[in-house]
Amino acid sequence: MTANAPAAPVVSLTGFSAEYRTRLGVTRALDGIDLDVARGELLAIVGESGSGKSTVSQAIGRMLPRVCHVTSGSVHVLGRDIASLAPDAIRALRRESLGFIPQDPIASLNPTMRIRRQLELALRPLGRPTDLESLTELLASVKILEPDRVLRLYPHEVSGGMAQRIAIALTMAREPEILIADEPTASLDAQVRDEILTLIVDLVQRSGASLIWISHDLGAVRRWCDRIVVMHQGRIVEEGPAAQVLDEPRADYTRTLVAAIPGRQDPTTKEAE
Amino acid sequence: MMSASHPDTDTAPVLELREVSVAFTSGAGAKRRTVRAMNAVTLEVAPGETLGLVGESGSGKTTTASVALGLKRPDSGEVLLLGEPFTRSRRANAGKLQAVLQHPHWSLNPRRKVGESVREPLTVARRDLSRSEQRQRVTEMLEQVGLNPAFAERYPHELSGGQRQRVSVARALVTEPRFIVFDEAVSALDVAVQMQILALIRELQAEHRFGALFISHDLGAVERVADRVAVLFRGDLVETASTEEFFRNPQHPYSQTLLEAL
Amino acid sequence: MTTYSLPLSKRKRAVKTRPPRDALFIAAACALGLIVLVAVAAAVIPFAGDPARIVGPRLSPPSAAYPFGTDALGRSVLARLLEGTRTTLVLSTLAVVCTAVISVILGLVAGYAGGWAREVIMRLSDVLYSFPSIVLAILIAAVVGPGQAAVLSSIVLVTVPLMTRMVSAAAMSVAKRDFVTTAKISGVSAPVILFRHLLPNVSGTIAVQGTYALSVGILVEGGLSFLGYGVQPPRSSLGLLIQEGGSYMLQAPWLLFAPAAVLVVAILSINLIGDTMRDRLDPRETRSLV
Amino acid sequence: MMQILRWSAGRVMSALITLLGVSVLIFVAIRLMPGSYEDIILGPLASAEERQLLAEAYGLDQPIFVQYFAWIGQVLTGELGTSYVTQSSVSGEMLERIPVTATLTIMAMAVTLLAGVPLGIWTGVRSGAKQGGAVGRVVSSIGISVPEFVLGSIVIFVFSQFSLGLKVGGFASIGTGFWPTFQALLLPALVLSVFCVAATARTTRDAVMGVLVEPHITAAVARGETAGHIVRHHVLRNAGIPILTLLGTITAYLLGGAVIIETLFNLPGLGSFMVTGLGRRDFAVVQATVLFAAAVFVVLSLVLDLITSALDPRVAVTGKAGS
Repeated sequence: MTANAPAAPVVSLTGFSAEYRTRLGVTRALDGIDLDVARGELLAIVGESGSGKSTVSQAIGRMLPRVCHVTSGSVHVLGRDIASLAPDAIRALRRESLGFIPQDPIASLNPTMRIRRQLELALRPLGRPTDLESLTELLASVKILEPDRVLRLYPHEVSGGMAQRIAIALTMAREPEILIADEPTASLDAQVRDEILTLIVDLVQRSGASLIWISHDLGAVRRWCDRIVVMHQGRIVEEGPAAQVLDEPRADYTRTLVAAIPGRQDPTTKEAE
Repeated sequence: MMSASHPDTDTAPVLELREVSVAFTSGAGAKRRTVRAMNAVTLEVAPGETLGLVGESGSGKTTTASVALGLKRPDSGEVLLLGEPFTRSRRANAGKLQAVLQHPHWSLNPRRKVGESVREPLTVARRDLSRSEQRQRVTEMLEQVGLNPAFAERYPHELSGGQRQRVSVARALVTEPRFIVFDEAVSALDVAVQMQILALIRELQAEHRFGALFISHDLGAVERVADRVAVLFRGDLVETASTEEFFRNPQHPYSQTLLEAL
Repeated sequence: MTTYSLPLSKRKRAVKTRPPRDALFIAAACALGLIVLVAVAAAVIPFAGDPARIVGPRLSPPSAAYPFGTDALGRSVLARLLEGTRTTLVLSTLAVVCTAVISVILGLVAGYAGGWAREVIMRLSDVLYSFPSIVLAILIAAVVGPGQAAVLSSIVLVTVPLMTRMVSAAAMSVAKRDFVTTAKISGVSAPVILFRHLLPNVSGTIAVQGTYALSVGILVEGGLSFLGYGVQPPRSSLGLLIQEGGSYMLQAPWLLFAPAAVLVVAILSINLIGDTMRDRLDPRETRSLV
Repeated sequence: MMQILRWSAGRVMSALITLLGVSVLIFVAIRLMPGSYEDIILGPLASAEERQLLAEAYGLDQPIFVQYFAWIGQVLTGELGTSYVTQSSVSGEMLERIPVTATLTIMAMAVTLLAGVPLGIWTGVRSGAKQGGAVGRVVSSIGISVPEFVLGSIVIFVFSQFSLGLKVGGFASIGTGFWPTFQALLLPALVLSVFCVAATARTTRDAVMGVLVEPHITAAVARGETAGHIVRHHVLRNAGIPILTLLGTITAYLLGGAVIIETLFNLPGLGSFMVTGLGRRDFAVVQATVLFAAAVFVVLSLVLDLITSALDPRVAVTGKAGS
């Protein structure tokens, strides 16, 4: 899928480091990250909690929390250094080019407002049609069964899977060039997980956008992604095509990660693709 | 009422749940929903055996844990610890059962030294021991869980997550209980540290012969530490099998989806 | 500022939080410290003279002889101000200590026991909370009769409801922690759990709420004494001095401004100290949209 | 819909219980007040028979809870007893005075809402910014550190010293038309509102800061929505609930403050009536005014509670207002 001529990467972090300065002390979150994401690529960033993978995803949209300070390096999105962008420019970038899929879908919706009202508020500034008919069609595009009923509900009245579909519909309606999904299925049940993942990948491939998928679920990542980046305590310890990284892990840390998947006899045996 | 099938006391089940049901009601009026956390769950834990209990969030794992620990009285069914039903006062069972819970950050009282936390169960169950004898047992336990006894003088915030869980295991074992519940005991730890703690639990069980109920959503951890596996799905016990049998070919469709999802 | 790499799991955090270095906190602490020090020192060595003695002509303005001028009876305003400040501080502090003891016991029981115990305690605090503070103080003054006892009991009954609620909420969240559950399983008795596990972990909330209660105490003393039902002459307190100042303010404004300034500075510094302690206790993430 | 009715019925019940508790507390307080009424009315030298006669007249010889229910019966029928000093009916006197206190508190409440809430939102939205630190904290604390009796005294001093137009003291009764009343109450209302504006701004700021860090705001920011859009549609609505609950406490401040302000500016309101009642140990007056103030607070808190539950859809399911 990736174009053979090395097209300019849509996202590139060079020597990027950041640390959390709180009253409890200084904790280094990222330590010299170099990462490029090509257009249309499905990239997965795996690692345990605290490895800094979420900080990378926040850095791309310049959404780092206040206590997190960038100490070195830069982040370029679509060729522009986002640190130098004025507030309006970064807002425009988020609005037109970036898309975020939340980890906790229900919490990402305004609890005091019905779904329909929230969709109208989010889509109207983009000039998208917000009449009942197009909203129903939008929800149908993410396989929500009775869209007109769902539109009338409040966020706490919909299931996790349903809320995630709404969030995906909301994000993809803006046709982002780069989609960042930070553990999109972490708060969902097993059966619903696969449906959501297939939906995300299908929509991403159809729109030609790049996907940056943060996860700690190696099994799912293996099935959908082109390339995998393994992170441990703020550093990238390994990077490469999905099959190669999971079957012949070079870094020790990756080996322990892979070994932790139950039911795998020996990580080095070749799995039928 | 001794169960007939285990006449010999030392193989009598440490914990027995017979047809235990628990339901929670949330909301009220038109939107009143009763959630059946446990419906007619029956399971046993034999001495020296670890029963792995797996299930997703909302499957009733945590309710089962609090019922097994005597913290929650079931709506119906019987709960027997060492053949006796739970009495109102927890002092009676003090020392016979213990727990290692999920959050290493909150497993120890941040304002008390680690040694004092480990010694606390002894002050209830083993009043016969003098203070220095109790301290001596604490030192032994810390060594058994692979910690330097000098840690007794430290505060929990000076320890890592893994070390704090080791202290929890030490506290759980200090009164030589016959039954321990591990409720998501390693889920919050890094993979490498998880492996060490799971190995530690296996070792200590071989030596102390306590019965254990290991509750987790992580099949990998259960595979490493459980002798038998029981699967909970929305309050129903859908399958119970030996670990090796369970991972080779799960019977129940839900168990299959769980294993496939890996 | 040296930054050092610390793996996340071994995050170092001192339990005994160091006093914050921010300027506002230090300024407030110094101001309050100065007021307390001077007021207490005046009791030991009456450098400002005896508050009850007539020292000079009535209502004479501040001058070298009478640093803060004299009051309607010719007494030194500085001496009376020091005595008044001392009375107000002593009364408020004493009341807050009583409030703390009552609120901690009720709050811990309500937070840990839950069920009907919690319901009764919360209902009682609702009843007291329904009275605007000065109205409750007036009711108590009617029962107990004007004087220091009225001030003391008013402050306690005004501050107990809120502090009990805060302690109960904090106790409830600590009671859910794993180490409390494990203590329960080990058969540890409820009172031991309350005072060995809950109390030390709720002490931060108690300190913050105690500070806020102190500033409310000074307000209640001021209000009640201003209305004439708190501290009675010849004793003096900030509220009483402000009231006296008010009635002579046209001829002698310094009678009003001296006690008013001390009262406002005291309450302001106590509130600032309370805010800083609250922010240190649970540092909240903040975001600015601008 | 059924759920909201059930939930609000619960709220009404707890408000009634609180009111009952308030009435018991006041009744007991009255009975504990030193010196029985006989001494006050008949003077300490009155003979035993006179005391006995009076006791029967006021029904003071029955068992305590009979007196309580008699008292409650009177209160509910609006008959708040007769003033022991002026022998005139307390409720009549109160009816005359309620408009004064009501106007004063409503004017102060208007200023509080118009100034306090926007100030709170403005500082809340900018809370994180660099200069938000020391300046914001001092300003937000000064307002609540200057009590009404201090500010009132100083304002009276300043206005009487330099006569800036607004006349101080003396009071054209309500009857003489709107403008003189407004002018007479403007200054006291402003003084009364300073404390409440500061308290409202402080709580609104906390509420707004609390909402700003919620995940749905993060999602909105990630969608690149403008600050104005986020505040207008998302922050105000979610912060509205804590602000509304705050209005109950603010009313308590206002009622309390009114007592001080009316005494200071000698306005013939309920507050000054209560203070003079206490001074003359006229316990029927103290009893009635205190009960009235507490009842207003409990009823208003209940109304606000119901409004917030209507605004917050989560209440319909979880049975408690989303924090």
